[in-house]
Amino acid sequence: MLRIIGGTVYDPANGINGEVKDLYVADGRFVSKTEEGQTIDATGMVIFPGGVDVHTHVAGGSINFARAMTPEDHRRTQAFIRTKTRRSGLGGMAPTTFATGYLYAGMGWTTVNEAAVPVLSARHTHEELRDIPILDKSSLVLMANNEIILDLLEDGEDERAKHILAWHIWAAKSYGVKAVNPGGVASWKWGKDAKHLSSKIEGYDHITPGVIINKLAKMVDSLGIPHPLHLHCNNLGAPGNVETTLETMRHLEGSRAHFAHLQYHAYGGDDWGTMKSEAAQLAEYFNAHPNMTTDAGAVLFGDTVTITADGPWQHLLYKLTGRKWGNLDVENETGCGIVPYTYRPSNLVNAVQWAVGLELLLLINDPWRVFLSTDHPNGACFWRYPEIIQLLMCADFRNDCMAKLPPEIKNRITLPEINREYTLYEIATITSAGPAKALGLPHKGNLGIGKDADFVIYHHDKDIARMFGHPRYVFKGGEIVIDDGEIREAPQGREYLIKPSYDPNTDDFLKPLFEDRYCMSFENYPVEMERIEHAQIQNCDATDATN
Amino acid sequence: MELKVIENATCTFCGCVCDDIELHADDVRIHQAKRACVLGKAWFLNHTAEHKYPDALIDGQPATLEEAIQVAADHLYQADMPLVYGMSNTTCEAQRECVEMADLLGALLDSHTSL
Amino acid sequence: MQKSKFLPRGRKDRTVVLVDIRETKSAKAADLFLQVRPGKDFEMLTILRAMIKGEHVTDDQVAETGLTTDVLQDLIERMKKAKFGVMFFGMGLSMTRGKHMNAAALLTLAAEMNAFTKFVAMPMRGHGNVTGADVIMRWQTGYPFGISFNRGYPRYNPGEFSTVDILVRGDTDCAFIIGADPGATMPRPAIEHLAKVPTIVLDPHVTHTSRLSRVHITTAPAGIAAPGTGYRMDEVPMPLRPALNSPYPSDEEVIRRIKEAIAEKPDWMTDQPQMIFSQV
Amino acid sequence: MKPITLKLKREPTVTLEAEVICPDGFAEMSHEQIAASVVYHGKRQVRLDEFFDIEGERSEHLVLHGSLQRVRHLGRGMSCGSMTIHGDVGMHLGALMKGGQIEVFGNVSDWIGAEMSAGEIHVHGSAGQQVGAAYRGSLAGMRGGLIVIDGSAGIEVGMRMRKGTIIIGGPAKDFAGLQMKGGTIILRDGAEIRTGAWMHRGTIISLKPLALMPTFAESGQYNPTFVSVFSRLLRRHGFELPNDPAKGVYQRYAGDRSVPGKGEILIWKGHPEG
Repeated sequence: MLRIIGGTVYDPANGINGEVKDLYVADGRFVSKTEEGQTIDATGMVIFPGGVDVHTHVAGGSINFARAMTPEDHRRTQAFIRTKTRRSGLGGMAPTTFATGYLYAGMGWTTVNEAAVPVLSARHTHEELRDIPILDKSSLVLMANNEIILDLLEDGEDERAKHILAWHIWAAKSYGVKAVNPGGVASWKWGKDAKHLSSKIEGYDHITPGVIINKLAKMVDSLGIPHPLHLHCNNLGAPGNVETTLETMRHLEGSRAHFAHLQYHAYGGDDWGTMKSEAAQLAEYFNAHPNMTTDAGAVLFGDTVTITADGPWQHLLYKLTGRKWGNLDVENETGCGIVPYTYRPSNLVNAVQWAVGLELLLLINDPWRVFLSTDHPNGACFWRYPEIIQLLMCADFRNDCMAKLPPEIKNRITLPEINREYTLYEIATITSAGPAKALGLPHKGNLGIGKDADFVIYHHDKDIARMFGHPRYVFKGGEIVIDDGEIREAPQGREYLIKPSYDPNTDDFLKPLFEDRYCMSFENYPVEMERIEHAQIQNCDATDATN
Repeated sequence: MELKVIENATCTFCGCVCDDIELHADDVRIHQAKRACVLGKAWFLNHTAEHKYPDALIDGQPATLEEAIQVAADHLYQADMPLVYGMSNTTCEAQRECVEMADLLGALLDSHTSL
Repeated sequence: MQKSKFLPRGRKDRTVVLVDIRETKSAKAADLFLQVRPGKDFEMLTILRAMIKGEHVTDDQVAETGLTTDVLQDLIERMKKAKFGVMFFGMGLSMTRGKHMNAAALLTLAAEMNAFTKFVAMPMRGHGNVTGADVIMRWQTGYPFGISFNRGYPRYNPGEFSTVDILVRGDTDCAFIIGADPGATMPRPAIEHLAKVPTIVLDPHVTHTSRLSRVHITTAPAGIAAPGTGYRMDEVPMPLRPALNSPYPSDEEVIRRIKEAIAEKPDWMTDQPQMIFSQV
Repeated sequence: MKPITLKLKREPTVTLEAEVICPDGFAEMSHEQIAASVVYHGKRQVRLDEFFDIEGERSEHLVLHGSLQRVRHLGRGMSCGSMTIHGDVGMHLGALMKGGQIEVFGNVSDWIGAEMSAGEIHVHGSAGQQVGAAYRGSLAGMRGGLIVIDGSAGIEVGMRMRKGTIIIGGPAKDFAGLQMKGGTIILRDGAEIRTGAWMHRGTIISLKPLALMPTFAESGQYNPTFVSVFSRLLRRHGFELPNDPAKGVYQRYAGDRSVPGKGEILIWKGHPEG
């Protein structure tokens, strides 16, 4: 039990904007009052709900491959020394699982969503998630290039496809549906891509990326999945791709959708030489269409490793950089490419990317619909979020950074014309309350009575990056996990799952199709429930979903 | 005696890790390993549930499991630079324990891959 | 063999090329067998890398590998025409002179083939779940093998922290061996060091290594009498379905109990910072 | 400046990681501070004076005596001063070195001068593997400085080196100059196989015939002037490179074409009469 007194509270979920307010915790939740337990005097300090990351890559085959590919980075990064009760770990571009928990919690984040899980890798992903301490976790299963589902959509068997989709979500013990470059990854199996919504998909005559996206979004809504279709659009990272992105948004009118790492999808120009920001155009459309949420996928300058299920993009990046390239192929389901990368301010393309991420965050006017992310580790590592918060809150700092960009950037970005500075309330929204709502986790990102007592106490500091990088206390489930930079406890977190309903005959229908396509026994494919530690099954409510 | 049938059993003899094996077993041994290759059949049929070896050996002499665990822990704890090696023919669950033990011990940790 | 939408005739739609230093039984199963001269695999792969880029290599230079320019040109044409190529490699490549560089040559060729068509490469693992060990070490320590925790955090350096080298140099004073029988397979100086220091063995059988060890503990064989998980060499984890009940405990249980017995003793590492920024 | 002397008094039973033995740190330290510096015997932290008799203090010149085969990371990242070592030395000697001099009267193990950027290492005995190389995963090995090995060397000499010079007096094993990106390797007694494999740029000079990779092409014979310049610089290390047209010529090979790279390998061909 715990009393936190005198703190200045920012709790957007309850409309509390910087009020001095006492908080009480019992049994891991906020309660209206308790007289017992430790009292923490937070006078003069700032209290936020614990951070929620709607889109990150922290567990599974691809980040684990990235770890293997970057020993040089592990050597130069910070190392967590083991203690009697805590495992050792390495930070850096692709941190180890234990370090992932320490680093996220260290800056006040307490819930993360692993955004890309191939069904065959789901068992592996859950094993890794179990080894990420402190945080609560959820994961999304990749579905937009699944051969069985695409075949059914090709034949117009949409209802059947929906049951198969639900079956896969449960088989993977996942929390929702991720679509990556719909149709494009399927084509990449044959070395081809599908860049536009009307592109041909190798091996299919009727369906196009547009059809897949549209149908998947409707299925997700009709199954009542708490988080909308989580979409990585086609044509990622290419100059002029804003057309594809806008086309996708138009396709999705009437459905809920979450657009992942929008920064990578907001470019104009015809080629790398003429590439420019189209964030303003995209933000304008987005602002007018409340059915969508997005995360920034912001870029920061420096080293990182890029990983994505978007194999075609990764091969292009490898050719552009001439560096290491890893390419995974997951039997029949999806693929994944991995390339270490350095974003440089002197590189015009990188400079545009840096600006686009910030422009989207600043030009999308509803903080409940745009969330802080770097698509870790693609745009930058998650532990650099405090730097982005500083860029959003301090226009002067932003202008200082812009002064270092090449002069040719002038007509390619709109960032210099934007004066907006985020308030603490808005930061609490884009880092916690907003993503928690979009994920459909009402007990997260919320300091109200009965909600999970995951929260952060920051010192007021003019140096915003330092303030958010070094919280005074971090609480997870009412327990102090970080105390002035020291990791106090590293408890096991929960895993959120959903069990959407599907036709009980689905197994019988699916088995022969499955056995035709995969070289794994159908019965061995679903992840067993016993493997999920501290599993928590969230409700699917078809009537709720469109609210 | 009625044989127990295990469907979709997984063979861990080699890296292919086939998982479509049908095993027919009594309490002591596996009599049939359908769909397994020559190597897999030998693997399944050569292991039994007999108490063929002592539970443990300390300096070559039979010992109880508990004694052996204590002696093993003492040696590992006292060593200045212990080595944890192997981990091929075992489960992931045991491998995780190995890595955790090596972390706790400050040990060297290596698998067959380095050979 | 699997029939699929794209390869409806199964095996007939696939091409198998076997490269080896001698004609093995597998050659009969292949469409094409290339006999490379022993010790010339790195050279052959490097020539292929040059040739796919249109770089000229003379007939005499190709002949060093025991193959001809025509044969390699034909191979390249077949590879470029493939819709989806996979290169499997085994210990004949990665454990002979050149070792990791031979494997690197194949991996690089596979990466470079993607300029023309889809290609991937995969090691064939001789031992059951060695892939599982790789995968777990990667997520828990950042490195796949060859690790030292002696400074309180993981460090990696194959050659320095790999077992044969450690044993031959005598860099360890206690060895814990599980799921392996180095006493039967390693070079003599390594085995001699294992016999010299206290060695602890967990195995379903009393092995060569058990016989030179201070402690042997009999455990239930994984997948036959002990449940759990095993990784396929393409990194897909499979559940194990044991058919027997063993009179012996599982590896997992024994290691956990040893670990707990160690944890009860006083910690030897004290006053360490939580984190350091400059590693050794 | 009077040097600090360290004599090994007790043989380590496992490895002894002693990156603290480095001129930069010891230059500022009292005798007691040096004696109390922490080294790692295996996983145990122990005082330096448990293994060494130490004389002197506050000096950037270090003299070591003893069989130091198990002692690793000596002079790691050193930027000034000198280390003179009488005895055999373990791995990582002078790795990441930024300046100063190391001289070894004995043999050295693997990874000496790995990823060093400046300074000099002279080994009078032989060296192990990966002299001046890049650590696993790094894009660049040695970035500057000089390494001279009088004796032989193991595999992967100068792997991924970018700048600087490595001279091997005795034979080198496989993969000398592997994936080299710049700098110069001089092989006075040749090398085994795969020399210069996958090299991008840089120069390998061999005074003995080499079995070259099939992906190198002959590209002329000449007596380059830079060899004479180089030779003058190396004279203080006690040897010269032949370059008299009357006595012979360098056969030039270009490659590695698999990269495709623009490296060169020069092999000295003495005239039969010369």
